[in-house]
Amino acid sequence: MSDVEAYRERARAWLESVAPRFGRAARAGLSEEEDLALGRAYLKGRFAAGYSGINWPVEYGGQGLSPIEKVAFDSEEMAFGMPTAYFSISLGMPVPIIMRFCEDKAWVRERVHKALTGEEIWCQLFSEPAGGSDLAGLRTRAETDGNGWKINGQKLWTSWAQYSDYGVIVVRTDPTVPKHKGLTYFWVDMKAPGVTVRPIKLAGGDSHVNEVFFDDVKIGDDHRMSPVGGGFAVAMATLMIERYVATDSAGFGPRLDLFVALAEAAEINGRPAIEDGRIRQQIARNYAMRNSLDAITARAMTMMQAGMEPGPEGSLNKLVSVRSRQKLSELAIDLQGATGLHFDAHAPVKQDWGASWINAPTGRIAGGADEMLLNTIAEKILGLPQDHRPDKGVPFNRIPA
Amino acid sequence: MSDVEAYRERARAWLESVAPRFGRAARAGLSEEEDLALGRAYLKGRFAAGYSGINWPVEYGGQGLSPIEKVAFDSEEMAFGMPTAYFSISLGMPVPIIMRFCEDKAWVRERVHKALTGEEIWCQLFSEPAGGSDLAGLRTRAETDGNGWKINGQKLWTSWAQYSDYGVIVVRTDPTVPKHKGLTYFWVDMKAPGVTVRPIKLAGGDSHVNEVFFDDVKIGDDHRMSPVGGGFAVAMATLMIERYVATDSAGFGPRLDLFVALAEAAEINGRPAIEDGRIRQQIARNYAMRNSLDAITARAMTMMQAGMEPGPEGSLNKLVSVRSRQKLSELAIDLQGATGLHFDAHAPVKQDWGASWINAPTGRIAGGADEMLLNTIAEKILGLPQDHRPDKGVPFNRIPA
Amino acid sequence: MSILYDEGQQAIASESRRILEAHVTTEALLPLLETRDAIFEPFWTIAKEQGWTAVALPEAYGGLGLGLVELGLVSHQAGRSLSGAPFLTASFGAARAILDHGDEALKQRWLPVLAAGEAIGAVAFIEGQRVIGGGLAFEDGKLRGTKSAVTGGTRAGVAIVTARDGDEMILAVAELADVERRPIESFDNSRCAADLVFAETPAIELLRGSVAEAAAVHILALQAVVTAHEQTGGAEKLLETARDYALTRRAFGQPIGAFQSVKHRIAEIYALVELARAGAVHAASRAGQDDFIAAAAAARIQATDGYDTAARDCVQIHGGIGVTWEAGLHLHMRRARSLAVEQGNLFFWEDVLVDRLREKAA
Amino acid sequence: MSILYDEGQQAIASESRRILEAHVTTEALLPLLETRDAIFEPFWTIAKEQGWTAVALPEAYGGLGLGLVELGLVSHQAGRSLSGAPFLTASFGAARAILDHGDEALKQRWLPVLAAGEAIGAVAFIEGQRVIGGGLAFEDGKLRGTKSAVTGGTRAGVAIVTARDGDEMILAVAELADVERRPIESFDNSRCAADLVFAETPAIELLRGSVAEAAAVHILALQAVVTAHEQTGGAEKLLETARDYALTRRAFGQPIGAFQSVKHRIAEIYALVELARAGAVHAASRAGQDDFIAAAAAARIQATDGYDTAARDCVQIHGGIGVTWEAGLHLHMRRARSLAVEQGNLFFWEDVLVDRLREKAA
Repeated sequence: MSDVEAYRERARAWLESVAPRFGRAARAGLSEEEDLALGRAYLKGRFAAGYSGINWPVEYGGQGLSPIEKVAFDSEEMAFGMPTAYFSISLGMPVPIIMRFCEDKAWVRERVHKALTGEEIWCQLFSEPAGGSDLAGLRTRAETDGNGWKINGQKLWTSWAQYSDYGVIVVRTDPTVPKHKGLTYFWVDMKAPGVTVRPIKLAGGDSHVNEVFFDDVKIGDDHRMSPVGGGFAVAMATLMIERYVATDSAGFGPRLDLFVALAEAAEINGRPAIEDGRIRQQIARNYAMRNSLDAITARAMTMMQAGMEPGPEGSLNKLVSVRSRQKLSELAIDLQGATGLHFDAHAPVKQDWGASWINAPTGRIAGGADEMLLNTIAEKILGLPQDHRPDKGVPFNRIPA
Repeated sequence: MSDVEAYRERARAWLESVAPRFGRAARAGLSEEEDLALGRAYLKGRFAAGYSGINWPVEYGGQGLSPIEKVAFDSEEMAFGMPTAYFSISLGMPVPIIMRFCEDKAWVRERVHKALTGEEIWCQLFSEPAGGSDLAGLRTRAETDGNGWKINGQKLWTSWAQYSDYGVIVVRTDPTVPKHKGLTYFWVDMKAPGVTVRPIKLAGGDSHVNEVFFDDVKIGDDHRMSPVGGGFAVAMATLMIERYVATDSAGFGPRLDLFVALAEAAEINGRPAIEDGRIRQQIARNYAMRNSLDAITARAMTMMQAGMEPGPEGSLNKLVSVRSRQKLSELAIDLQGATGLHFDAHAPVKQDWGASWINAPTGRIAGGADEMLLNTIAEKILGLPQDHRPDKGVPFNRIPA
Repeated sequence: MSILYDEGQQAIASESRRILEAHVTTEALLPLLETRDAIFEPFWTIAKEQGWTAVALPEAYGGLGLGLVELGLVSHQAGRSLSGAPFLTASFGAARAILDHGDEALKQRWLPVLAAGEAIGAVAFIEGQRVIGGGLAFEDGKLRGTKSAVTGGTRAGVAIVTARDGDEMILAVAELADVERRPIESFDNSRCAADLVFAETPAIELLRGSVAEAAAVHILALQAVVTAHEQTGGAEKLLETARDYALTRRAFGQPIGAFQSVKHRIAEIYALVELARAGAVHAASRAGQDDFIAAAAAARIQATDGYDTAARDCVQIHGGIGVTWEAGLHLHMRRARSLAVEQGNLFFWEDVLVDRLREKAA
Repeated sequence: MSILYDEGQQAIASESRRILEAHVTTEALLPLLETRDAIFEPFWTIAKEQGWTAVALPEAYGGLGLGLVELGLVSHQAGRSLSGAPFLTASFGAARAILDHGDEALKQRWLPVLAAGEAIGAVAFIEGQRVIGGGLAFEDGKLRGTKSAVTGGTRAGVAIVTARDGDEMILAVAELADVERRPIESFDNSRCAADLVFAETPAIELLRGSVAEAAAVHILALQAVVTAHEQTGGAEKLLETARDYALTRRAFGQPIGAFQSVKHRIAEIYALVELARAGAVHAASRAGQDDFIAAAAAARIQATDGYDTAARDCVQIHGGIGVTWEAGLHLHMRRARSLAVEQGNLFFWEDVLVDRLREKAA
């Protein structure tokens, strides 16, 4: 057994030991506030057990291990349905980025500790109403204000902002230069005067994303994390920071086993559904696709363990898996017939076909819409030309709105 | 029974009466030369029976009826597999366009008569090697030469040029203006010195399209059918001239009955294929789609009979039907198992799944590739923006090759 | 052969559209998702006032004496506006069953009140995954057992049911006054779905044996054609929404509709809408003909796939906005799915269609 | 868990690629379509010289003692170059059957000559639509009946067949010297498919009953994994061809690869290629394990869909050029289809896979 396998087994054992207190069953029926509180408690325990900041530097309270152990742990943890969603962005991007770009190391150490133990949560204030896929097109502005800055504008789709203590933000500091060049990167106190968070309810009924309004929010220049006008590069670094994340060939929806079990129990026009070619075809095709995605992930892990750089095909996982999950979830509703109409908006997405279906479109858009992913594959991997972008090189304040 | 129905019945009766001599069975095993000769004989008979030039003016030898009768006849004729392919372009576009744009009416009358009786064939010299979907990007040029013109260049995908007596052609007469504006429209004698026709073999093994080379081909200015520089408009008129054509919801491939019959006879893993959900699904989905296309066609006919302009949804037929035919043909090969490997490249496309499959890609490209059809729907019907076209307004000789 | 709408039919379409556009808002529809048995009440009031409940029933019983084509036109508009309480389709299905298979007393009892919208009808065939279930027991004129997720079941006063008497399929009609209704928490609650628990509920037998089965398929087919119009209306609205958004929303300095991925996706939705429309209208025009069931099945398949795909793709084109509660595009996602399941899923209709094609070929 | 190729494996890949790219041209392949029983002879010469015929057979019988992974690497390159005479896969399948189920005499008789490429093997299971047919009669050590469209059947010297003795399935091996071969006119003639007519042909029984059936599936699975590599190679080549064309071909003043309809289609082909590759390599690495059949079926499904789709879409991207004889993209269309049918169509493998998943769940 390799070291990683041994690590994985120890992690699983620990997870099993705490699952009764924090796992899916323990969370059933909790209000979001109760669940968040449970999540903070879980993070505290996870930190104590040495499974937090697995690949972060020891000097910041991390474990100093490689991304391999991190991905191994995350993959195992995913199966238990622990209350970690509230902290996923926080620990995924903003906190690693302050470790890298903030100069006040003592302050950073305190933030990292509190983030790892679930006491504080960070959010990432990038997207805007006019933005969508076009990050550099953002309009929220910061103007100089004495020695510091004054922020005005509106961010959108900010995950968990309603529970966040801090955030990292990209704003426009110069509208007279082309759009990529007029941006600067800061951190902000989400409790500061002038910051208003308004949760946005999503199609499935949940509200984990928010609008965040900035109304003359004043910050010192020590909040600045990039050169003035150099914010786009730090924003890109933020988006690239999680190179190696736990993937899920089920598209973060139910496992195929559950579909097979459903098909075993269901019938189509009086005959067992599992014997119907339509169902068999979908099971087989989805199995083949997921089997390949899993093999890609396994190969990436093997390469990382061998000190090699994994191939770009790892980027296929979200595109392929979430899109298929959407259709498979629809099919599962059909297959259940009248029973398929039953719905629990708060059922676990990885267990319930209805919840999986209603939330699948969010998955296809968040973290890079299908179309953006295809563009990235075409341009970055295959070297095809960039799309026509009429705003290229045009001063931001001269792009027609 | 409506007049059109009565007309259709008479037409069918006539077609049945001549089918033994000209129909699918009579053609089996003929060489292409023999088949062409049979086609000329069929056209002669069809002219005598009064079913040629159905919606053309009586003064030119047509029947002076409406497009409704024409479409009715063509739909009936399609079922018999008559040897009409050689004349389809000729009578579809070039000949109607000379009726409209040539001034020497006596000459036109002679040409029309010979085209209708199958004695002469016309081709349409539009596409070029560098052209593809971009008609206005053509490079074949005509320079003034005394009182006339001298043509040099190369055309591609010219259907039946190898049998053609005449052709209509668009050439560039001014490379210094934007690409749409430097074109002029002529007719040419395909037997003239300097014209070389070279058949292009297609994927299925047949050669109905050609390369045509023009090497100092001299023509008089009386061959000109558009103002100098006004050729694009006549080219567009040529492409628009056949507004109402007989459609085929089978995508010019085999009817669905044949797939059902195949499925009735075949088995999948020891069970009747027709009872397998995978097959049932494809039959049902294809039936539904074709049923809708047929309903669209029927509605268009009804509207025409009522003197109304049919809706734009008629343009869906080729896009939807040929694309589906391609996949259904592949499936039919699979369904036949080992038998599916048997192949006759010259089998009738509407009868044979292998021939249908190998020729389907040509159908998806000829007469407007899928992507161009989608663009047309998006722009012309739905009002969405045109694609970015960097060559727009740029003088032709300054567009990078 | 298809049909052209005459002036009267065009007036039904434009008038129903005008009224519904004036009354229905996304804001009014969203709260219905979060409570059971709530419908957009103005729709039902309008439906009664406008005579939509009476459209396809004979004048002799208080109807307007029109047919599937006209009811389809109204249903199309209900689909566009998402307002449609399910009763328009369900009451029609129930009424047609009584009209076709009931005796005069039964017709007099139910048709006038159904036509007036004073009573609501339901077609309660489904049992779990059986689209036409026969698990309900029929004995000595009484029903015992459960029908699941009956559309409109929370409010219906009368239901057409399939049941079983020994080995024989029974088509029967039952008054629901004393039946236990268990409203279902669904993703589209205004469909008013409920499990109906029959306990020695008196019922009147309409048909028995193979004719009962054939009649059940026919009733579903009638409803499927009405529903296909509703699905087409929904898909059409999504097409327009997607197009309008693609024209106004800008990214990278141009309307997103200039990107071929968006542009072609919308063109494909157009294709699906027109195919759905053609299939639905064609099926409506075939009422009473030999090929009606096949035409209805084809229409059902095309419209179901069309509405599901249009919902999926229109949401995708909208990016983040598309998945917000407030924008309400999920109302279409939900309706597309509830309509896909209600009248029998695609598996059911694919099998019905293939069986018909085989019979025709044989 | 997947594998990383070691240096030796990488050398097999790069060397086989180098050699094939140096020898194979489209011009040489096209005429093969128009005659029966013609292969690209240099390929087979190279295959023997390079020891590809010996790759996955034990050293004791003249093989190189490597496995599915290495044979897959060669097959991938054969797929890229379209050169692959079918014997590489078929001889391997036949040899493995003899190796796994034959006695020592049989092994000595066939394995060394198969490894050297001096004899060609065939796996003749298919009968019409039955992927594993049992219509061939086996009686007193003799075979009677016909196997249809046997890949490599025009030239094979030995075949593994399924047959029937009364109610029992038999797996047997037969020398083909005296068997009548009826070459098939196919859309991919260099596959050398022929109907084999057995008339009292002596055969040696290898297995009988359910173990014979299981062994037949296992032999097909081994071949399917080799074929999945070949299909992946073909799809990979199409991906590169499409990309290169999209970069150089211009329309409306820009490379057509700047149009999203083309660009995204190519990105989707990339996804299919990588999924096919991952599935094929994974399956090869599972040889001998419990989950091998499931992994092989999954690889087969992914690679078949991937190659078919890549062929369809690459041709479409090429416009008119794509459908010319000379450009030769139809060679891939044809190969995609012949490989899709040869080792059992997708219906077969879907059913095999689902049955395995059910067993696993039960």
